[in-house]
Amino acid sequence: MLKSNPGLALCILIAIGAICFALFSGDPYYVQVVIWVFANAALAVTLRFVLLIGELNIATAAFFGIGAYTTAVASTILGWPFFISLLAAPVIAGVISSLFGWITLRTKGPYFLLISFAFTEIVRLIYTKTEALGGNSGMIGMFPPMELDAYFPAIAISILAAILFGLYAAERSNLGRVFKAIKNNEDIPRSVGLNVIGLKILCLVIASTAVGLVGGVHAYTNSVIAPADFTYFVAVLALAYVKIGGEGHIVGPIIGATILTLAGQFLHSFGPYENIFYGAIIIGALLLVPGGIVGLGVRFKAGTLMGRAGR
Amino acid sequence: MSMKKIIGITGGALLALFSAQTAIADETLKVGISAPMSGAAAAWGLGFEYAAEQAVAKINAEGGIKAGGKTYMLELHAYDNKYNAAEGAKTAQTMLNRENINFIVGSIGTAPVKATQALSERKGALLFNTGWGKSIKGPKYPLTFTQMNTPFEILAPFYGYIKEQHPDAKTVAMITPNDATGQELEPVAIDTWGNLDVEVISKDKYERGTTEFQSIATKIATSNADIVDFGASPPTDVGSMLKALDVLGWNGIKVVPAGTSAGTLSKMAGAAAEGTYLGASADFTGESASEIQRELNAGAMEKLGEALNGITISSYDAVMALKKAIETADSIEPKKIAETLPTIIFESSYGPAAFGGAEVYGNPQQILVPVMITQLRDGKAVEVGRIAPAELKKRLK
Amino acid sequence: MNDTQTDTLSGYNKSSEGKILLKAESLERKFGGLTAVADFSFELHEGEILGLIGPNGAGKSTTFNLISGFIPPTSGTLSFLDQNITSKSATYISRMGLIRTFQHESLLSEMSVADNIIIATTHRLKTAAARQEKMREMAKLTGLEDYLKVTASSLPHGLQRMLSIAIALAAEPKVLCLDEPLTGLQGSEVKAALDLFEMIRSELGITILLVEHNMRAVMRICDRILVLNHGRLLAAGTPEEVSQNDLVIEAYLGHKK
Amino acid sequence: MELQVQLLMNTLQIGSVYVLFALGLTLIFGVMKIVNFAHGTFFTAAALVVTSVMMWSVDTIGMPIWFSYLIAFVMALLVVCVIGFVVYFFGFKYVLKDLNGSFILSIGLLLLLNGTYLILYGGVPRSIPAVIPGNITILGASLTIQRLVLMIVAAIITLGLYILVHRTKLGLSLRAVAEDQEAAMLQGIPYRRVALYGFLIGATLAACAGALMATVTPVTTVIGDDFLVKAFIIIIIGGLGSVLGAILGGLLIALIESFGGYYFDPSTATLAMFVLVVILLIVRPQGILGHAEK
Repeated sequence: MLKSNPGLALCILIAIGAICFALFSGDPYYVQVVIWVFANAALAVTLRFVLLIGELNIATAAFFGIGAYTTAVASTILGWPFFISLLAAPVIAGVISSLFGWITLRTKGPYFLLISFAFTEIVRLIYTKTEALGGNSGMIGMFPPMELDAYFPAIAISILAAILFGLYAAERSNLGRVFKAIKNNEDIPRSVGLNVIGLKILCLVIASTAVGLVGGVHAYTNSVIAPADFTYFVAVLALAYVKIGGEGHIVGPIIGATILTLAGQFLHSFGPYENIFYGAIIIGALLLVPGGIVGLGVRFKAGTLMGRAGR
Repeated sequence: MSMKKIIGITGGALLALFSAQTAIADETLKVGISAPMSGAAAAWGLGFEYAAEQAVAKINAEGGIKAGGKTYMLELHAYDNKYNAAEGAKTAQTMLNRENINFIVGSIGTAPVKATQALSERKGALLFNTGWGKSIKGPKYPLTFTQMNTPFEILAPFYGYIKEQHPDAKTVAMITPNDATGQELEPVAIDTWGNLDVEVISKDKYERGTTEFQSIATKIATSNADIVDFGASPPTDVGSMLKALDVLGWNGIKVVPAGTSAGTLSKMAGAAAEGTYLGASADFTGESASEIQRELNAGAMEKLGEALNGITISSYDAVMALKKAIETADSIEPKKIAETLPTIIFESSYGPAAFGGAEVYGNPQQILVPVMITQLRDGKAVEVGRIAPAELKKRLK
Repeated sequence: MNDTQTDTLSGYNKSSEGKILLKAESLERKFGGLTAVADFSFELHEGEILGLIGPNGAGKSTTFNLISGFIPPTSGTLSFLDQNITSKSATYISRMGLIRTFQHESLLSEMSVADNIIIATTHRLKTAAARQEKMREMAKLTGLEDYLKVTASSLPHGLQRMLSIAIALAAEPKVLCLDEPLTGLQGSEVKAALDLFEMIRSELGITILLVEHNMRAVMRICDRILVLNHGRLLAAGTPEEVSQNDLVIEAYLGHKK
Repeated sequence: MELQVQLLMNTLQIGSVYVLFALGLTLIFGVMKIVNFAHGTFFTAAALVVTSVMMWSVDTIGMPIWFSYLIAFVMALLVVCVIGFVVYFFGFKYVLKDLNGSFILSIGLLLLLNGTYLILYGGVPRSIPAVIPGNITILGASLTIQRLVLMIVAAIITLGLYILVHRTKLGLSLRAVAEDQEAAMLQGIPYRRVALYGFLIGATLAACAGALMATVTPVTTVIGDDFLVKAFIIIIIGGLGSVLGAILGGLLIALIESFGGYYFDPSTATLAMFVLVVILLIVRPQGILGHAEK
């Protein structure tokens, strides 16, 4: 399989390289940057996963937060062990998302967009009003156990990479084809015996479970979480990664997340200019490079192939 | 931050690179700031950065800091923590792990400060902050220091003074933003009022960013409370509420513990703000202000269009405390400096100051500067009481 | 009780002997104040090709949407294979074996021909190999085997029509409801399509309900024809009977008598 | 009794601005089928222009306050129109009817413009002197004359828009395009031009709201954001693209804010609004007055 798919082989090599870097590099800052890149890529990829059925799911931010809060509650209040706390995140995010999807996926387009936006705000307001969750101050003290502390970055990167490969596999399977069919024209799959609403919910649940796990990793990476970390803006940035990298292929959001995360690091002391930079890059990418970087690549490849054929 | 500044930093970095190669005697000591520089709380971050810049410029102009036989020039790096934990963690990583900054001379926002603290304590870096939460201090966090008065320092003398002035006041309505600061201030305020036999008859929270305060004002006006305590509400919001209260005909005692800027308040509410008591505003133009405070304030007015306040000026004090502690410890080792800080008396913008507060927090991590009670009279903040902490008085003797 | 009423229409029920697969009784559908279909009863018998014709806006497409479960009827009942399917979901009905095509947007236009057909096999077939095999079979049947990798929207129009039939067939229908499958086809293509319908009925044993505008084709291929006008059943019977019905002539040709 | 009147009066005060703001947003959605997250920046720009112009004209030149406010108001509308024109021609024109594309474009604009405002204007809130000082009591409810005038002006503008949409040729084109763009184009309505008009009218409405709001509240560079979130709630409740829906939705949200804030807690009222939206969308996804989408 890998022979027929050199791109996939390259991605696996990169992931292994990143894990090794986390294990053997002595520079905590750059290891941290690698984790951010993977986490942002995972956020973008989960957002794009729901785009497969044609819906822009702002609630990606909400389920990211639900995952993070679940892990925080499990580890600091309930005192559960590290891996169980981490695994609780996708479970809870998945369960809540199935309810959310069951209720809301009867709507679509702008209505789903706005309802997912409202849901994200509701969830955030609930955190701020819940004393057990630390209110607006948030929760602190999610540390990996001492004996795992040194390996935590490698574990985090492995989990995040696994999420990326898992979602890639899901997209490549027949399920991914069905999701794309729903986006294209949902009457057709419905007319041939497919449960379209059920499949939409499934798509949302898969994405939310994945992003819940990213949230769990986030809780342990940052050790501190607060409601303001989970505004709709998380989804907006994820969408920026998707758009800049290109929506057409799963590596698009990964490339977008990598570039913007690295760029963001060097803009960090820019104050208000940081927003201007992000704004300009989003607008520029959307208008000048509509297919994103991946789209450019495809066009370039098509161009060279045509050039060859012409000769 | 201006474009000039960015060019300045880049230029400075290049210069530093060259000077490192040519091995000039002076070494640089990086100090960091983590504060909101954009969004609704941008004014705080910008003022904060300004005050620290002045302190750094002053120290560098006077020949830097001497320790261990070397002379250190300070270099300030300010980062936007966007007032949330996730960005706080990112700025912390950038400061501590990338820039290898060992001294954070100011951080604003409970959530981002906590996120910074999680890393700074592990990394062994010194963290000055303006956090109002009690949980941020204690023996668990030996490298964390609070650089301004918090409710635990302010409320008792502040409310006490008000009760003294208005012995007939029996009831208070609390209104505070639904954010970390508001949530941490409220219970302390309720306790403190209780000790003074003033009953809290209503407590409300509003979301930050609210622009319409009609319903809150109506509620307060109909509750007929003797006192309104605006808790952690920023002056802009208080101004809007006071205006609305004035229209509704309410005229009681107005109390703003987090009242940082009298100027803003009076500009927003005009006559409706008359007589308001402020807990964190200092009259940096008046007679009781120190020379340096007046100077800093005038500079900030010119550059930022906003007066300094109890929060923003504190970064100046933190830099000064750091300088004194480094020189006393004769070392730039953060642990040693943290041990030295509670023992020294340094020259803050308020005059001589120190660190203490072990009784409240279990560890001497709280700056000891006077609580200044001001009242808005004829549109100006007038200092009506300056209560130096007993602990500071003892130390200064 | 409605049977008696419909039975009074000439020719009804006489030309088919197969068992009843689909039965509609007093179907009615309103949109706001507008009645799209009213008091419509009919039966579809195993093995027949039943035509459903009528002028534009007569309610043909609404009828299709009703029986395939895409919209629920305002009143009336529907049964399929002796089971009440009134207000059952489209998914449920299609899984029972009633598959419909669409007049417009009848394809997954952005996906390849192969993917279009495979989607339709997804519910019945669980392995990738079985789906592939079924897909090739259906593509061959409809003359699409050379176009498998082509994006559906870039197929010539006639082949797009064929593809929509291939999709429906891949879902293994018992009853196939075709919504104007001949629109826009050339003469030779029409003939090929009609041959295909005949073959589907005789060799695959699939019963067909056909909505079509092309009168000659309908007359040629259908065993029986139902005529709708203004949402109501105007006439029913064999092609000859219907073509001589005064009411039908009036409805199609205006008030010329 | 007086209390209820006061709360109702509060509702109208808050609601009048919400309605103006939401009308612009819903109009833009109706015509262009885009969700404009940058709508708040129009509001902010107008408010910033008003305070800047007045600071200059009143403090520096010494013009009478009411006159200088009129000038500031006109300037604010002009500036917002220019911004609207620029963002339409260099941006939205290319993403008409593209929900995801326009969403991300508007987010980009939001970041870009808010950042620019912060640099130009600074983080310090500013307010302007009272244009019409004094208070008034109506049926036992007190309010400033300024607020009363604001309500009246907002009501007139709303009425004007209603007439524009329902009684003029341009309004007919706007409605036709909102209803079915392709059918409208077949009837010879120039879609792109109508979309531009709709967008500019929407932006101008936000600018009116911002310029009016500057008279009663301190102005910051993010002042529009709070209104944006509320406006989304309003137009979901009213139905995307519905003018009457935006008016009713705006008043309903103001009612919840006013009464909920009084009887419960302002932040509980905010939460209640969101919950209401979710419930409403479940029961009636197209909003109170929206058309069912096929």
